[in-house]
Amino acid sequence: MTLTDFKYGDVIHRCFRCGYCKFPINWMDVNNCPAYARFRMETYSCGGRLWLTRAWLDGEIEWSDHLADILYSCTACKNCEVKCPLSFNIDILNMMVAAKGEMVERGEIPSAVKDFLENIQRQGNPYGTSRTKRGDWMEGTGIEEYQGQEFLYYVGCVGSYDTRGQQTARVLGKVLQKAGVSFGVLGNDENCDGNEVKNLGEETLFEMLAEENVAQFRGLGVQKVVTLSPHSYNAIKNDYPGFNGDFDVLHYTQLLQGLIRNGGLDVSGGYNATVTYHDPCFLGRWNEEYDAPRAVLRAIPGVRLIEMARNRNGALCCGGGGGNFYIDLLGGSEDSPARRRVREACETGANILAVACPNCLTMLEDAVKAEGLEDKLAVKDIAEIVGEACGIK
Amino acid sequence: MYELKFDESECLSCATQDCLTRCQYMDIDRDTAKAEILKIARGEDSFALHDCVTCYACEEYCPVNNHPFYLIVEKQEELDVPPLPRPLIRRGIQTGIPFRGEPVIEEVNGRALDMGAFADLMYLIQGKLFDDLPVISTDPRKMFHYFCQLMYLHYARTSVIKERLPGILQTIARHNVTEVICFHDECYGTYTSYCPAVGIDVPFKSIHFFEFLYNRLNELRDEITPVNLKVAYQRPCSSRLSSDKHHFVRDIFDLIGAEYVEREYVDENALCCGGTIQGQRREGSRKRAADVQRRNIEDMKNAGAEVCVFNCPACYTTLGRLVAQNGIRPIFMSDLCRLAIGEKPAGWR
Amino acid sequence: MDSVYQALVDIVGQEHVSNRPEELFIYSYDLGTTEPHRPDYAVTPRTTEEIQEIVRLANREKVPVVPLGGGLSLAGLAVPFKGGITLDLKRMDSILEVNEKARYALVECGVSQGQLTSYLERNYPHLTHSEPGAPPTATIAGNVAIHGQGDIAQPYGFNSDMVNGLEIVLPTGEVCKFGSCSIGSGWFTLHPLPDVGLFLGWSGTTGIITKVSIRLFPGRRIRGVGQFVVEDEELVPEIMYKLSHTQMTEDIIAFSQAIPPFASGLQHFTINIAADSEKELEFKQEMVWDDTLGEYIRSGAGGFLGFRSGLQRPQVSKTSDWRKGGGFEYVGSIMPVDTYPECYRRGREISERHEIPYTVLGRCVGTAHAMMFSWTYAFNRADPETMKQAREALHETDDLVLELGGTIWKPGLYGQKLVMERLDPNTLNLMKKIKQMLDPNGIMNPGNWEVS
Amino acid sequence: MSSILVVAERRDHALADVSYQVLSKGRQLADQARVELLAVVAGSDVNAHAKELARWADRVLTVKSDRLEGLLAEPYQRIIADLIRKRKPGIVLMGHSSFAMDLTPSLSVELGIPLVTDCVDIFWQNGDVLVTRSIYNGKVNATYSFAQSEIVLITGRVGEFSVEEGRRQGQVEEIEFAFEEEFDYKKFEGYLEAEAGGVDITQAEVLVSVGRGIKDKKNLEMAEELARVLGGVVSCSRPIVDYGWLPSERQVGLSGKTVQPKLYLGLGISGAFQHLVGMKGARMTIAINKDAKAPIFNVADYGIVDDLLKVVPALVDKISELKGKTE
Amino acid sequence: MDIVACIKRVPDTSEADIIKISPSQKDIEKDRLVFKINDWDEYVLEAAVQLKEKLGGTLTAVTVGPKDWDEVLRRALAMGADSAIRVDQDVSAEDPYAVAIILEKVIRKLSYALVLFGAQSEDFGSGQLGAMVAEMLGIPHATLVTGLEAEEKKVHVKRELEAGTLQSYTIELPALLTIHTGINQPRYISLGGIRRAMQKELQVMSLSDLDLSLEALTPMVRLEKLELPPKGKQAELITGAPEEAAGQLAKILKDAGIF
Repeated sequence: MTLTDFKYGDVIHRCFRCGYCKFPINWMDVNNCPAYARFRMETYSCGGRLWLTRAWLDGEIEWSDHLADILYSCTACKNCEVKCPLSFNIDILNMMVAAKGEMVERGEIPSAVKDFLENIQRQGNPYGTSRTKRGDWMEGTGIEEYQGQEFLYYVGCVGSYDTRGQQTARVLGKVLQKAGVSFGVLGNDENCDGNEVKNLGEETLFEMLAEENVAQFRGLGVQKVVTLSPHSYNAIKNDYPGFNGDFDVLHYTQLLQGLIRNGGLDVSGGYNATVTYHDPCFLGRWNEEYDAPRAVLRAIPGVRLIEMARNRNGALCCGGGGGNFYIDLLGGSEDSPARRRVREACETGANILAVACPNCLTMLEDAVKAEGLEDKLAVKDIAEIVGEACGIK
Repeated sequence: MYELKFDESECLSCATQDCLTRCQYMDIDRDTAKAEILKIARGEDSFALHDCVTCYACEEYCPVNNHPFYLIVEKQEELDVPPLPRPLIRRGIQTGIPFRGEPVIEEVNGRALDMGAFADLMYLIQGKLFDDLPVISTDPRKMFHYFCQLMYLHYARTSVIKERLPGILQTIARHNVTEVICFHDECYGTYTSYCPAVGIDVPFKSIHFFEFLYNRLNELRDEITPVNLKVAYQRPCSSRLSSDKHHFVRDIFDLIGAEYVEREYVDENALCCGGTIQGQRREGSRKRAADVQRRNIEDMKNAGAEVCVFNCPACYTTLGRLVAQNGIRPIFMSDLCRLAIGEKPAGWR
Repeated sequence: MDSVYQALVDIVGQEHVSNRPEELFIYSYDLGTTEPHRPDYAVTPRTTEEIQEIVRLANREKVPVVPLGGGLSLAGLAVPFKGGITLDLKRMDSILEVNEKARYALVECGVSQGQLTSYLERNYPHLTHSEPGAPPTATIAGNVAIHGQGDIAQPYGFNSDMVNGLEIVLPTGEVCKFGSCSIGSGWFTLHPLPDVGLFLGWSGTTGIITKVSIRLFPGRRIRGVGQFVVEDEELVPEIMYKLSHTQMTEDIIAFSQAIPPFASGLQHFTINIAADSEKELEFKQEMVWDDTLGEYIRSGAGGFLGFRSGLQRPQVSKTSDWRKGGGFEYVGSIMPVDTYPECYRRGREISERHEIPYTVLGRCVGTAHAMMFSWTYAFNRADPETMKQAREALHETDDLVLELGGTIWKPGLYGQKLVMERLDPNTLNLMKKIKQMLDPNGIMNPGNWEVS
Repeated sequence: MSSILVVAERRDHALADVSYQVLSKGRQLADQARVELLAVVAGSDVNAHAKELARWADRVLTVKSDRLEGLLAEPYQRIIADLIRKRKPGIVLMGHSSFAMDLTPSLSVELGIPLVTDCVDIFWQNGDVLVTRSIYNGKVNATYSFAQSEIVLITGRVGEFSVEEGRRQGQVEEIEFAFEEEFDYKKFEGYLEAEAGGVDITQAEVLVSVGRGIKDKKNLEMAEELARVLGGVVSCSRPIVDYGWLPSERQVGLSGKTVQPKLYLGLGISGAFQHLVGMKGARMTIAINKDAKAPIFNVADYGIVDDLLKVVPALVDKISELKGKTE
Repeated sequence: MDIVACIKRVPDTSEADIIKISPSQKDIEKDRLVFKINDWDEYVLEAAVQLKEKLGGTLTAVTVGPKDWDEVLRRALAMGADSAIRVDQDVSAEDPYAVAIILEKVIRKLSYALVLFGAQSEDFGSGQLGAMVAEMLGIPHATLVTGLEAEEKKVHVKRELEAGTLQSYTIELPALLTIHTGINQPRYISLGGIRRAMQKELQVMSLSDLDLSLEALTPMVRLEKLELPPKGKQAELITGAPEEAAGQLAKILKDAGIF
């Protein structure tokens, strides 16, 4: 494919590389683009990626592993789209995904991305662990398989396979049980939601996953879905309708907010801590839900909620988006976004860094260890905090 | 050329001369009022032409709907008594010139919401209230093809209105709309008051935005939870051209459980937002505008308003920030209605 | 293995050096119309010491060094015309000190305008610095190095006049300090030591600024902008004169542009006024709008468009999208204020001749001592023809500046040539000697200010 | 059956280790079945080898030829085929070497005899010979028998059979063989040793060895760090070399180096046998791997079942701490 | 240069605990398994496609197995094979000899200068098939190839010996090579590519099409039984959170005098 048949061939040259995309809402720091923050070379800025993509499609530069790494280091956190003052900003990520898509079609992608996608093709999850183990996380929780309950509890790959993710998945399950919510899960029959697959440019694989999931949900008569991961939430909410899957989908923090408000969930057990909350990109910038998670935290007796300097649509991405929680092109440095983020969290004086996304959870928890901040700061998913507040150990 | 339907005899026989005596910005007794309005009608100069702040109110005050305001504006132009300095007039006239290509015309064949020159405010028409409602003038780069032009009343340039309006009407008509819901009072006033007054045919039926909102809210009645807010309403000048629809303000507030606070500058006595006043040529215009705004906001405060509701984006621009600084939250009517049906209003801060 | 590359890796570490096509491509481009030239290496140092070592290496190997800040000059000042090492300095981004009482900030060379703005807003709301009309990624050091001006230019003049002290890495690798800091007395003043100002305005050909102390000024609680418009460009100089006479404004800009239509053929003023109280604000407004500009309003020659409190950062990059094209470049000049009408008319002619919607702007510098007048030409990066048009227009405008008796601000190579042709031969000769003395191997940003 | 024939393999003028291993196995099988053990060795200078082999074999057959340079399979195939036709051994045994993989399949086709490669066990069961192979990369053992066939061809897995001391003095019999063809369709161009870089993992006291589990090139840094604090070097399993993340000189295993460090710390290495044969000599083996069932845990002394990306940084810290205390 | 690439489909058994032996002891339980192309065969296809891109000619992919083996051929087609042939026969893989006989017949029907096999398979890994077919076709071969350069009439190959040593050969065409991992970096095959490959022709042959009968395929080797290998010694497992575990391990290392 050349620039002329690139879907955004008439747009991509419009980036001036002024650099607004590097900032959070205010101008406090040019490090709000995770990839740029990590490498600090212009190539890794949003504008750099756009110019390189254009140069590549235009034959000015050749494909290379390095070029692939640069494009795939984009975590699709949407900071650039929120900050770019120009009218084409709505297409920035589309352009990135289309460029990755071209690499996918040529088969020229970083080895970690190749593993990621092949694992999903084979096992329906990026880890390559057997499909037959997807439901292992729920052992001994008494959580039921979905059979017409009010909610389908969609767990997602990280919640199903990652050790830390599994803990959260279990706690949330127990919380929902405690609140008497009628829900079920898909266990081994759950498949990847495809959100990352889409952002990695594997359009067809994403379509297949979406079609299969929609078909499965509808087959089971699912109407309402609650997700553990904002990534799943985003795919089901914004993409599945395009595959005629119109489901009433909530991120779990939205459900919990309601439950607490109308007394359906007793959190009087409280949680005594100074908490700062990290907005996940796919809940925040992608779906503009900034309040529900904060409302849940505020509702818990003993929680003192304080904000990091960069919050809401100015939040710094944990660096795990766009598949990077697995392909991890941004890791391995004190400039890694996750490590920058936990240092920022620590500066607030909080002793708990609350997250609402299993990807953020694993990314930031590892970062806390890498920074040696274990005794100052603990990373907890809001589900876990609520869990403790309503007496679930 | 289009001629304003003005009947001098109506004024001769008028018992009240409300047009000028009730003017909030001139202090005139009935006899002077009569003399001046007749002077104006006969094409002679009058201090009223010079002192008019172009607030549109006399169109509403006139008991016989004789269009005193349209008259004043036409005469200001004829006698070259421009209310504004020349550069502002030129700037204003240039503002309405479309410059980013032709609009894309999608046929509607039914009713549609016309954003007029406010396509950049699409965020105000999201949610259930506007479900499956076709919208025209959705592209900010093309919106001046839908600009009703009536703004030029403030500029003493009815000539410009008459020259451009037919083209605008055609553009809208090309969408094949039978009923046009006007996002802005000014468009509605143009099509239902000004056009008839000067004999311009309008090839579609116009629906006032509030009438539409009111009916939609009724359809969604059982989703309404009372907003329980004390609200003041900033009435835009152009609403004076559709005073028959003004009651919907109150009706909507009643429907959504908003308390329409009792105040001095309300309904017919509403004050101008000051936007047109501050730039006028007259000595002290800036201060006059500031004074009007001060009185207006004081009045809201005294009446205990928590929220100031707007419909006109221009008013919102001039006054929104000011009311906010005085502890009153500014909000657009459509957003307030969304709040009532449990949606998250786009502009609600 | 490339020995220079290896040496650079040893200095700054693998991750902060690149000789790969991707980085070399990106760093070969300026955002304006200048033809690209590839560097051989892109390096992102973190410390003054690293920069010293890099410069020493460059001297040994006779490799050019091109310092790069925000890279927003648009005049191609950081394009590596002769290859070599592009030094992206943005990693040196620490705000080292804010001295509140002495009103200055000491920053590393990579600190961006936005970073300082936001830092002051959050920590010293009553202090402000002079913010240029560039995107917030522009750096403080880069801006003073090109004699920039900012949004308090009316009372305080050029940003380069606000420099209290500099730390410089010389082309031969030594570190020098200038101003009170050089005698260990802190960074509060550049004067009255013997003046060795050899680094501002030289486009990085005499050394690399690594630290700069910049003056801060009272940041008032309320800052707002009022708009005033006149039809007759001949009125602009006297209005600027009268407004600056009041000493009530922070910034006075007059502009005119073809798009959007409302602005065409009219001269718009944006006038910044700041105050700590409503009372002060109203007083200043009276002085400005009623007492000073009232006569124009009454005569109908000028119109008041209102005052909004709160300063919006100008998003100049929007200009780049006027032709849906991702690019613009402008000629900046320092001019006597009374040349405004000519600048406007002649600029309009040039634009129209090259079929580019015209955009001109004059910012009052000091008490109308001068103005920075700019002619902006947008182009479409995807359409070489429009870039050619713009390039020609820019060159004609460079000529115009000198014809009208002004000086070119941060000229590109073409403009530099014009200026040097007219420079007093003795001055030129001195420049040549200074350059030879400081940079014997001619490694610093070669191509710029090259005295033949 | 009259005899068992072991085909010996020469490398760099010495007998390959695996040849001794299968030779010992052959001896054992021959004794059990009370048949003669033959061994054959071919090449330019085979006398010395013949004596060696004679310590196990009843009869050593030598073929002198200077046409066998470069382990070219085809000429060997001619020699061995001819030999088998003439002597009709019941079992032909060979080590499962790279050379054997080139040679034995064609041999089995040429002679129309069954071939089972890479056997981990060979044994008699009421008169028949059975073999066991390890399949599904070491996760299943499969036992095979041979349908009625006079001669069977078997290759034995490297390192699987222990070498018993040979005390015989078998006879040595030299055999004449004349090639009827040039093998010019296949030219040997020479041997290539893996390019030697700085590091010699065979000399290292401590090896931090990485496998697929490190996921990304970048994470090598982590392993390097651990190696630094332990005063060792980083080695790896085959995939890491295949990805081009480390040079082949760092590879431990059958196709890589054989090592005997004091400590062998396997990170994300599952432990395919091809790898394990290379590190069996380690005095202490520690494995860190997500997969609790990974074969490496069967050879390791200690193991941690967890994500190495989490464990290794922690381990580096702890070690540094402890070092800090001691110094 | 016309190339024939012979590939196969294998269960993904990378996870150790996934394998169960069926009661018959003749097979493993496959219902919990997912299937994939044999690892080595990905390198085969990449090598073949690269040669094709460089020297032109046709690339034919061949496999022997039941219907669902088509999926590996689809990958081959997506990757750049011009045509694909599946011999519809479920040969018990216990005897490569039988498979070799079939493949020989197929290849003889095709035009080829180079025949490529994977050096071995992930499931049985006997590593015999390629060289057997070469012998049957009467063409020279090299196994365990980790380096390959082709000219019109000959190929230069590097094949792997033990201990990091390679030997290099020049072989005249036609020839057969078995490809080892690491010879290249196999590209990713997008699902879109695979779907597009659905249009390409995939030929199915039966034994009779090859004038073969089952008798001709009677194995010379019989599978007696499958069993899980005897547990080796088990490592002493250190448990607990990463930090704790790491702490204990560090101590063990210290006590062992490693540092």
